[in-house]
Amino acid sequence: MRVITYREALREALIEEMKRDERVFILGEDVGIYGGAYKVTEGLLKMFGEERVRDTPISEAAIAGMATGAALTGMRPVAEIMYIDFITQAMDQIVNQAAKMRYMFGGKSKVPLVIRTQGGAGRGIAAHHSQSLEAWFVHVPGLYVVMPATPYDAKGLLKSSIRNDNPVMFIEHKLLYGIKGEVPEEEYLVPLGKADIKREGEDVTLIAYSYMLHIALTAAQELEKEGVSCEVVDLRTLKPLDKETILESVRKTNRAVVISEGYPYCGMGGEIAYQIMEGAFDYLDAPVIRVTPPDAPIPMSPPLEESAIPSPEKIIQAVKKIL
Amino acid sequence: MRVITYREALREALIEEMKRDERVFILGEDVGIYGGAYKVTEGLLKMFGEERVRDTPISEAAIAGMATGAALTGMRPVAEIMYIDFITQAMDQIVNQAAKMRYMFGGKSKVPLVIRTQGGAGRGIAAHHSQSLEAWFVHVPGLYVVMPATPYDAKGLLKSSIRNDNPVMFIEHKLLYGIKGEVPEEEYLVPLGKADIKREGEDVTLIAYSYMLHIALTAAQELEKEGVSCEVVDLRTLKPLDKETILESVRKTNRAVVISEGYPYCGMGGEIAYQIMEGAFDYLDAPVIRVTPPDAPIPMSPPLEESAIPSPEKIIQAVKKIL
Amino acid sequence: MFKESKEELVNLLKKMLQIRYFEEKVWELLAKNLIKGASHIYVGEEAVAVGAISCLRDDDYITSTHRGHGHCLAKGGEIKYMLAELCGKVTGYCKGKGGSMHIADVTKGNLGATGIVGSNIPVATGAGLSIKLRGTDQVCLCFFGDGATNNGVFHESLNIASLWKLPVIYIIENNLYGMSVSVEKASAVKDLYKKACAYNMPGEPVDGMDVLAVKEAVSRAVARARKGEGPTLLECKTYRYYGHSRSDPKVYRDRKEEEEWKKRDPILTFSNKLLNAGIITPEELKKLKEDVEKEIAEAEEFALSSPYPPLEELERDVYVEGE
Amino acid sequence: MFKESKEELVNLLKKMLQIRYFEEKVWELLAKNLIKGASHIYVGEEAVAVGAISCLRDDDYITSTHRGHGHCLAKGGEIKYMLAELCGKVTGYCKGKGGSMHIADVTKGNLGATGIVGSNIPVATGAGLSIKLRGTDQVCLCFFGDGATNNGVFHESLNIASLWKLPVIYIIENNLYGMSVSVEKASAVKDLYKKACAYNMPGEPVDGMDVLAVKEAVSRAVARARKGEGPTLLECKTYRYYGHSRSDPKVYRDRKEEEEWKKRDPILTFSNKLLNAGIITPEELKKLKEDVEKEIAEAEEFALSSPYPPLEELERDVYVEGE
Ligand SMILES: Cc1ncc(C[n+]2csc(CCOP(=O)(O)OP(=O)(O)O)c2C)c(N)n1
Ligand SMILES: Cc1ncc(C[n+]2csc(CCOP(=O)(O)OP(=O)(O)O)c2C)c(N)n1
Ligand SMILES: [Mg+2]
Ligand SMILES: [Mg+2]
Repeated sequence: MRVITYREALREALIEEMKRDERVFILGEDVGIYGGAYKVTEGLLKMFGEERVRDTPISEAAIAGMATGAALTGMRPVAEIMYIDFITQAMDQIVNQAAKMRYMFGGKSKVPLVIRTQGGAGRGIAAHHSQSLEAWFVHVPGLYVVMPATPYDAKGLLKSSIRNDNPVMFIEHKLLYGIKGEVPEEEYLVPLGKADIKREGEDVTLIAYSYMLHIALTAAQELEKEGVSCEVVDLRTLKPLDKETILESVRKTNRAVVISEGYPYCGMGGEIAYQIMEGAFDYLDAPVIRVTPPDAPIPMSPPLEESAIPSPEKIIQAVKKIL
Repeated sequence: MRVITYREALREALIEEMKRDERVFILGEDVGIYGGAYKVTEGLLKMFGEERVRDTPISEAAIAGMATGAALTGMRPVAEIMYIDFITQAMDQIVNQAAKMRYMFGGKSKVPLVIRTQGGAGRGIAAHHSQSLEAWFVHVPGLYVVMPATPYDAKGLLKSSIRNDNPVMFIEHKLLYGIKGEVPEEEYLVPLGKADIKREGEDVTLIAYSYMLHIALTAAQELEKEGVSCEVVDLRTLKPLDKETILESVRKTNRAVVISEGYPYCGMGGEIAYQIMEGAFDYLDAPVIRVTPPDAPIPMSPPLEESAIPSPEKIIQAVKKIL
Repeated sequence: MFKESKEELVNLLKKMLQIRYFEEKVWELLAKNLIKGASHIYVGEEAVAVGAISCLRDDDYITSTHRGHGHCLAKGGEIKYMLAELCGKVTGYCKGKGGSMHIADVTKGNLGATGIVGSNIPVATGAGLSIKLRGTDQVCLCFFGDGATNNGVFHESLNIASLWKLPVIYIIENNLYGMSVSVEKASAVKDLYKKACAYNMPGEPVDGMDVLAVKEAVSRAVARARKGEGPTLLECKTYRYYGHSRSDPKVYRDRKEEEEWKKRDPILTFSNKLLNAGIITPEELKKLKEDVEKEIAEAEEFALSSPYPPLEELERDVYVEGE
Repeated sequence: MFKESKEELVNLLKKMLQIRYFEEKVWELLAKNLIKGASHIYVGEEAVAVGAISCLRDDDYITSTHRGHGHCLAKGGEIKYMLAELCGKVTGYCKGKGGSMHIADVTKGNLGATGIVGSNIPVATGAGLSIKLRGTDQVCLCFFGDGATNNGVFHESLNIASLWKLPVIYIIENNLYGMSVSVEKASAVKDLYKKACAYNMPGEPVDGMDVLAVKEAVSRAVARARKGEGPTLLECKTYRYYGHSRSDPKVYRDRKEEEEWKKRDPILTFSNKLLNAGIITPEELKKLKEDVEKEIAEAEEFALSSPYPPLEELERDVYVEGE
């Protein structure tokens, strides 16, 4: 099969959906001639024109709010917030407006929008450009949260997100844009709300998403050499969560480690661990453990940054602790 | 001992600390002549004048940002955000500036500020005025999160928060302002980071905070009648968390239910449950269960709102499930 | 003397009366605790909503505020469904989930009230963008208070609307106060329409106590917008007769100021004008008032006798299902 | 011809040269991957930081931006500690934790650079409030770009600073672009100083390529601020020579525009002025450049040979300890 990058996969998804549905349009900072900070929208301005590929001022709250207003009145905006760190300026519009409108208005409206953004550490760009804030959005009722790890999933999930009638937080990872993977030429969708078992195994379940999936897979490979068989579950969609796939795996392996790049407390690691305890307590031979950065901002200094992020070694240590 | 309301206790704390330290000042919306939406700052304008009790425009981001700048340069602001729901407009200043500055600047600065706000449902004021968003702030490194449940703790914790050199989110509850309790005339502090056992028991540990503490205590009373002895731990400070007190209790009772008014996913309930699993797995006779509202905005309609909030009955049900 | 037909003129008067009596009924039901929660009363400001919305077609949009009953009614909201909503009944516009602060009838182009001051401004701007992208000649009226003009989203939105020539009319309802804080204390520029200077946008003051003056100014702005000539900022100078909410003792303003404004009551002055010009007779006026009173009484009967939503509604409408 | 002494003039020139050579070194080290992450280069804009900060006393404050090296250096930052910081070394101003985008030396009144556009504006405003409350005659210079003027915090902050007459000078570094988006496309008002009209604040354009013009305008604003007459908005028209960051191919502007601006180079024009007026000799200029070059070389040596922070630093400095 054809091999393309995560970036290209996303770009294809945008192009296909914009061709398919003229209500779809893009707005955000530097999405036009610049092609996006990570070049996902490169060339789209030329292809679709200034009306449908809109460079905005540096006005994050207005970007999210305009997307909400446009979605509420029949359009299907794909808004880009350049770094998830900047979404702190748009929280009211996302959390109080986009996410809650349908409920507050008694189910009589819908807000079909996608907010594309990216997070994660690893580029030495410090505390304001390296966060993983997905937990905030998983916390909030009314939002979908989607975090693909591979080019295949990136394309299929972005297309599904654009077609979905709910507000979707679509969170990419800055270290993933360049990775390559197989992506079919023909059209396909990946359903929202379905996890994917990226590796089958018997002894322990590793649960990860986004960039951490790859770290988990590396750990699994290492552990295999030591005779430990890991099943690796890629969440893909964090909300709604595919609890069944997770529980089924843990009922088989009886042990789980959750890996997340987000801050530890009230994060995705503890959430999944809780849901496993709730749904499969009697199957657990050991506590579910989370592997996350420490409770600290992401430092710029390369060795410190590296030591902040979950590594295969840390996952292996965690696995050994519960074996 | 003297009995006063939670509101009065907070007011006394503000007055005492403003008298004690002239660097302490108040800013926020309607904190002056109006005395605050919930009347906590009533009379302070008269007592301390317009310089130290400052009514601001409706500019939440600037309120938090100004508090940050003032704290960074030698003052000790107590900023009020009228409802925690509006803090969505101030997230960048709180989370990216106040919380991270010390770390980003290599420990060479400090940001001693308190953000007083209030949350919680129960007044029929719907999705934009009823949230419990503490989990977002627990998630973020660099912040303290304090949520008192009684007049005694409210006063002692607010005084400690004002004296603390870190940015503190001090979250009150709209249904607590009128409750009464014993508060000494003489000065005292309640230390941050220490939970408090509000009721001793043997069979199960109920962990709660803020308004939910009272619901948990009611549940414990009911359960006593049925012969179930509950220990009730009041977290008081959510961050830093007093893990030891929690674990000690669970090692004794072998069972725990966590009660939180926040949304379920990536919330405080799952967090505490995780920490118990991690720290006391071998002591657990059953999964730790959380009791929270469902994953939905808070509805206005009184019966719906009531059914959203954890009740003694729901806690009792949860306890029975794990007994 | 009048450009409008008798029917139009009487209709303007009737709508203002409907709002006045509706709000008085709301006040009464709040006092009796038959409406729970908060309601922000529009009495005194009727000419703004009625005059402005009289310029619209059915397919035009409005976005509303926490003080939104007048907008809803003027945009074609039916009194009985409105009152039912405020009472939290399932027959209300939002099935009782929204209540006073979130009343919306998206099908009639009312994109909703909001509890967060200013948060409707980017949403309205997005509706304007949607109109532009869809190529219709609709417009969107965006209502907000004097206090909201000091919030960051006002700035971001007006800048973009002007840049992109969006068909949005921004209507400041300057009632001199944001809760207790006067315009004097909250805004560096006292004539709020002058803020348009920062956005290269026309700005204009309007007598907000004169329904025809409002109609005149808004219709010019609407005509501009329909022609693609972009947004306008209008400052309607008006007054809220009641406290900010029921619990407000109005210590921040004096009774004399209130009396002065009440002399210019929009309903009184307009009905006198119509009587003096012989457009309506005293009998017709009396009949009109009686009709509206009756309508309100029927709505009260409807609202109070309607059922609350069933508890299953709590978790419904969070998401669009069946995706 | 010059109000300034020779020493002052030479000092201005020297500071500009230091910034220029520093930035060129940074660019070189970025290319060699000896500096990781992002660095936003100030070359072309030197006259703004140097002219403005030359008006300050040591106890005055500045707040800086993502393009902050020039501000830091002009406020007394030592080159070797700055370069060490950019390299992520423990000897840097922030122990390597902040890096380029968070460089700060709070002890010298540099309240810090920030990665979030506009986020320093409320912080500077808070520093101004702090000054006012403490009753000193300090001032705070707040630097930010043209792009930042479209963010909501600009609006909220300037309104409050004007209302409260805070001693803050808001300095727009208008380099025509925010990343790829031109002022034309991002701001409805093209002369950005005119935005002051919405805040009842003096606003003034300044030739940002002329260090003495900047000095002159800022010193007037500083004098006003020290006398308690309130804030000023200054728009320094300047140009960034390099791309926004290293990866920027500058497709959004043409080479001719770049050449035009470079003819007005602040260092070239100023050193020619000094040569022509006989204030310095060509030999002195040559010597000055060599001195600066040497200083930079020493700093490079220092930075590159300094150690990275030990891994224990990862979790330090998140909180003030010992509370
Ligand atoms: C972002 C935000 N801040 C504060 C509040 C609390 N609040 C509700 S209404 C109000 C005053 C609003 O004033 P204005 O915009 O003039 O509208 P008015 O009530 O006068 O119609 C305030 C401060 C809020 N709802 N949202
Ligand atoms: C809130 C926010 N939005 C977007 C960005 C990404 N970003 C970094 S610099 C920049 C351009 C800033 O333009 P301007 O304010 O003119 O400053 P300049 O870079 O030209 O000095 C952008 C969009 C950011 N860092 N923060
Ligand atoms: Mg008002
Ligand atoms: Mg710029």
